[in-house]
Amino acid sequence: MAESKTITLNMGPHHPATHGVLRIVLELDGETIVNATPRIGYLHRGIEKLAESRNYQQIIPLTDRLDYASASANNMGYCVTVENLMGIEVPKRAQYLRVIMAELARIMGHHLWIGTHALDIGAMSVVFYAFRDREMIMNINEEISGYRLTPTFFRIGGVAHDATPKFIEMVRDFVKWFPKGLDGYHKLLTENKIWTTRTMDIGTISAEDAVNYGLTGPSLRGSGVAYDLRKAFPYSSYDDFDFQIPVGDKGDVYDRYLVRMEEFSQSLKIIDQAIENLPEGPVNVDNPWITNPDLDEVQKDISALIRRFMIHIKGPVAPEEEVYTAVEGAKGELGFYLVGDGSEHPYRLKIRSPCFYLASALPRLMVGHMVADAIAIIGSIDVVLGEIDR
Amino acid sequence: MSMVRLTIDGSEVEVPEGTTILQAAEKAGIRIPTLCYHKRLPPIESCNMCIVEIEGEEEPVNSCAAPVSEGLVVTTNSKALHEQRTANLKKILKHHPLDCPVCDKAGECELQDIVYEFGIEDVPYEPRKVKRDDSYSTTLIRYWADRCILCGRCVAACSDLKQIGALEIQGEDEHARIVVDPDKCKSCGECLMVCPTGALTENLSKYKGRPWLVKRVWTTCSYCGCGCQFQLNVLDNRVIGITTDVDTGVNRGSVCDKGRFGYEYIGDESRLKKPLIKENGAFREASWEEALDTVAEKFKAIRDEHGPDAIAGLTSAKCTNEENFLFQKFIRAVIGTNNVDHCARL
Amino acid sequence: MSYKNVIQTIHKKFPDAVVKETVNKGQREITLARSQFYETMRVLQDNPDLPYDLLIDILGIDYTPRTPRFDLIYILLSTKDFSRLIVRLQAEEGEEIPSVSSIWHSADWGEREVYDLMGIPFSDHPDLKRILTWKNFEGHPLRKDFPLEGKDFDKPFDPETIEDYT
Amino acid sequence: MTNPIGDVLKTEVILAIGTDTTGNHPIIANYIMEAVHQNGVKLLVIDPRRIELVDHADLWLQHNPGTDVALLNGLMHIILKENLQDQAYIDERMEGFEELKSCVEKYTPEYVSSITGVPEEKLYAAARLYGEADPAAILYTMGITQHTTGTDNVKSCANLAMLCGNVGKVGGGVNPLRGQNNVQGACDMGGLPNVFPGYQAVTVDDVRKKFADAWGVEGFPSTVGLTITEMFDAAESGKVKAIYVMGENPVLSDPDKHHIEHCIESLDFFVVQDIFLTETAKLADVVLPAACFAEKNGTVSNTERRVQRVRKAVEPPGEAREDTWIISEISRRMGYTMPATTPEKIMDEINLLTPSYKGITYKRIEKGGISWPCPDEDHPGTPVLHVGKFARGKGLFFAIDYIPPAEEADDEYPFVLSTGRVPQHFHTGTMTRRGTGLNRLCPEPIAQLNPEDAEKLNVSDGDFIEITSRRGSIKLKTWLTERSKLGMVFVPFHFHEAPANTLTHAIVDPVAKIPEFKVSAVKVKKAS
Repeated sequence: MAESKTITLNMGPHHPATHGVLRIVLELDGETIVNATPRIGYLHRGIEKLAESRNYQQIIPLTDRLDYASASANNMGYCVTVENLMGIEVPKRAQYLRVIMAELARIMGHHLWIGTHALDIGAMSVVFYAFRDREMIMNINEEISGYRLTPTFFRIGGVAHDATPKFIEMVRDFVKWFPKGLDGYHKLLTENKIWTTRTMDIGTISAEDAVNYGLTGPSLRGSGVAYDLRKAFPYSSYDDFDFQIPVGDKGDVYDRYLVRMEEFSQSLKIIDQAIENLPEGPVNVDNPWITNPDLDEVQKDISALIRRFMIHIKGPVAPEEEVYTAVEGAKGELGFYLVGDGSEHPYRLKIRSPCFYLASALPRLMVGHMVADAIAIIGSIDVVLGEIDR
Repeated sequence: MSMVRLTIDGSEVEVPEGTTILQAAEKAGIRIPTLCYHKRLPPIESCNMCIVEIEGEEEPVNSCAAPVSEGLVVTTNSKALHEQRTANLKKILKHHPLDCPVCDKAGECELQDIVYEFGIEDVPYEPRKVKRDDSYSTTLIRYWADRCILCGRCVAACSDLKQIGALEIQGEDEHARIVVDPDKCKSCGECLMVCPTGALTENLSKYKGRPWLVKRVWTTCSYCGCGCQFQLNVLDNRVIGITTDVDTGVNRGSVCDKGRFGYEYIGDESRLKKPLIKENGAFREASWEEALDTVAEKFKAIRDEHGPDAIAGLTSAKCTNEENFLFQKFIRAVIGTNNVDHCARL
Repeated sequence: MSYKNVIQTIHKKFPDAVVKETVNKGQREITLARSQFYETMRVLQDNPDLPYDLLIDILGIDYTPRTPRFDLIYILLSTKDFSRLIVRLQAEEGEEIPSVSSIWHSADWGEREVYDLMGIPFSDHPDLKRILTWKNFEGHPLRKDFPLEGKDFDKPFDPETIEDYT
Repeated sequence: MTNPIGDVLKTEVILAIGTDTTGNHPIIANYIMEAVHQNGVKLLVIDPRRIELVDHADLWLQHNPGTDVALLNGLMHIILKENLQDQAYIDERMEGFEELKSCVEKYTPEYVSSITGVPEEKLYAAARLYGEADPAAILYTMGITQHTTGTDNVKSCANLAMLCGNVGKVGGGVNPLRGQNNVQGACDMGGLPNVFPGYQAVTVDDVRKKFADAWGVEGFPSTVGLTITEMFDAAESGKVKAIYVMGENPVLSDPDKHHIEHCIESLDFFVVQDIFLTETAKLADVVLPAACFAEKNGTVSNTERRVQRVRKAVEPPGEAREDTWIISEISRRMGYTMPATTPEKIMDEINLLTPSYKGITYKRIEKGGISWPCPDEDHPGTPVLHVGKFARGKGLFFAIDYIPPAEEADDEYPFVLSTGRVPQHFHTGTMTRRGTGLNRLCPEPIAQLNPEDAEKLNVSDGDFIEITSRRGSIKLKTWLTERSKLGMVFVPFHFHEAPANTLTHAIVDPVAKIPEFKVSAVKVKKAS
């Protein structure tokens, strides 16, 4: 039998279906994938090295650029870690506002996921509906912070400023409107024959393997492990809200799809509860070394002006301790290992990126499948390269 | 020099007689907040931030001036002290203008640091009733009267460090300001060096830069033989000023007017930028290739025709050791003569 | 209770493996000695009481000028009760640490990143190569002595000099 | 300096002779102020002009310019008379004491007073002040050296110091305050016609052999080369055909300006390497643009022999390059490739060839500098010289007699001219007169004249005067001040508008070949 020659195909780093600059070197025997080696690093900006020469306040915009599809969720992770290290208690109202922004970011991330995932597999129309709803969230972001994609609304010890009435109204409109949009996605895809054949029994991974490969988030829950940090390690008053954790059983592309679709509505439920009983009170911790005095006070009071100036160029100092805190990002467990050294710069900041480990599991998921399935698999684990490469 | 033993915040410390409580605390590694104290100046006692409580005395005492005595028990931090210090600071801050965004000193201002360290709040700004003029003795230093917290460091520097005494504080609290005698002032900038705030700023360079944007390079002054150490402040390849440090170099932070204000020639427009060759009486620009070849050919020709002693070299007392070494090596090894000298005589 | 059992079994099997046990900000942390490090990690992963089956992350911290210079941190999670454990190991510069990629598959990339950015080599790792930078990249960026702007930053960078893994 | 600057704080008496320290070395003046006003050190100032140091002095001797040797011998005469000398130190470490003693015999107070114009009781007070103090430091600059008897003046200072046992001792010493940032380094590095780097004489065979082998050349002339003034004279006589000037402006800084210009014109080839188109560069055939101190790395040695770093902060303008590059390029084109061209490598070569710089490496002087001699890498450097014993073993006294200055005032040129610096400017103003800062402080040349003299010439403050000497004349503004001595006029030499060196004469000290800038005969009249 002629010795079966395999060909090497370079998929990426500029391939539309790799959701960013991920490059996978596929070894193909005809259409079947014999071996796959992902190559990353094309978007490495050295965020962890940059963080060591910036003060704690200046690192927040850096974390926006990790998983830029759902920016506020990253801010949540970083700010909670710093507050944990410095022992700061964030006021309730700020916690609720943060939850709203983080959940909106999760929905935004999932919009991008469902749109591109369906488009890769050939369902053209879903992306238009998904991006129509995503636009509403972008407008909310712009209303509250002036930036659509990376709002940087969080501050250490609270948020930049209080929510405006228009923000609250827009969030309510979104909560009222979105179930209809979500229903539209279900109609288009869930029972669609082509969709189910392209996704069922593709890229299956057992619960035990998923854990061994370090998968977290919707991809892990698709295989049946109900690990969600909002329940396992509650933060920012998530335990005030009533919501469920959707879990799949087979762990194939279709189960991951169902888990994420259910997460759409769960997040919506959280936002609804949060916006309805948004508590009154300040949005920043009452601490002269951390909280920025607001602008009109600064025009009149020299001590406020000096404090605002010093907070920006120097900022608070962290004790000489180490702490690890993680939050449930749109893609999985987004953790920050922070080492303080008594100065206003972190001594070391390690970012635990969920997509890094999702991408490392790609060979395990892909081998044995056809090239077309590889596209579906990549879409189902939903990686963002900004977070992998840092 | 007999030794004195005292306890500060419960820790025992032994210092020679005559040291102040502040210096003893420093030796014991205890930090006492200060504002008008400066390492090279005698105690001024105008800000009262360094007050400490001494067992057996009701009134807190300025630790920057109070000498140590045997068996003293000192506490440097207590609720009362903190309130007293905060009150002192607020008194100073009351008339301080809201200049931080436009003040050169912002980012390295000792007033900013201590206000942030104490976390002072609600000091609404009250402009002074009397508008004080900003006149100063030299155009190279600018005086911002309302930023001045009247700590008296500049007066002490001018009288004690330089023995000139051109500065003094005149007028009572509302009208008090620094008054300068223009005839005595030498524009040496000693006052500029010790000023904790932006009350005295360098008025020469057109370009300013925030301290965290400016690149600072330690070097030795290019003028007299004292060998003062200072940092050249560079902002996008332009020298915009110099800064010094009390603990570095034989000058211990001080420099003269040439050292502090004599840096403009570095980026001057009339610097030589291209090699020049004289042709029938006038210079024309030339490339390095052509200029160096001309010099080498000419030297070779003259050496071969008239012998090495027909060439002489003048090295320079303003160039570095390495350049002088290389120059005399060139004259001796390459040309082959001992005719090398420099103007050590003036 | 089951965490206590895990520690007991480790103490019984490898008496001097655990150097220190602390709780840091409510977070359990143990420091392991270099000897029997691999075996202890194997026990942590497959012990019946509380199997720490999910390796969340691996990271290196450069404490220069302290010797030993590096701290290696392994963040483990047990999906049985979702409890987290931090394992710390001190490493000299250039000292080879046994790879745990045969215990947790996620360690493969985790260790490659620590090797690439921090310069800590791992022994019997399936494919220890740089992961974020390229093959002939000089130095390890996250080390404290690596300048923020990179080496000779003022010279233009010539991409032709990049030589990458094929 | 034999002692570090800081020693001034640890002494009992400071004898400042021929130094306007507050004007020329403000930082050393800071130390003197601290010593006098906080440590209670006594200050004895000897200077013809009432310089600012005098306002803080305990005793001021106003002597006629150029009579320093007579004055110092007079002080030694009184010290010996009142047995204030350190006899133990003399017996143990000195030789030639008898010759000195007999030479000084004839310098009785009234004889010295007649020459110097200093009242006798002041001579006694000064001698006792310096004699009784232990230790006592002598500081001097160009006021001592810029005379035709410059070498004698310095030797007399050394005599006085050694007489009282003040050399090789903390707080003592004979301390020249060097005038430029690396004049000490330029001398150390062999920028002199008679020595290789480290003062190793050219006349010694194995020194020449050592350098010949190190640099891979056959050998060097065993005779001493030409000094700066001899160079220009040799140019005029045609012996020297080409001069290569680096970082100097002799047209303005050397005596007798017209003579210098004439010498340069008679050269075949004249190269100037500088950072500005100075008066000298204008006469050059080729001008090479160099980098200034802020644009290069390297080391400089300050007045207390401390070798300190100079670091590059900005890029040189246009195509200007470091001097080391230019020199090595010329030498490469002449067939000799310099092995070491970067500052670190050159310093390695210096360490090899210069014993006193052996242990001074870039790594060691990263923080503070090291004072040479520093024989090896662990040696901490030598702040105080001649401790224990002198370099030549025993110290040597020199019997020196007073010789009057070359050009004394006479009835045709009644005034004595002395040139020097003002605090705001440096040398020929190449650096300080660029830009606005220092120019605003001192925009134009101003002569200093005593009000009584001015009255006789009916010159009022601020008028323009014309000063003429046998060599030329200049016009400049004048400032009437008590600080100026009767019959004397002081002119700063920084200004090309009124070049002081058109007036000075070119007669030099026989040994050091240093011109007599401090004493020239001139006449003064109100400018028309």
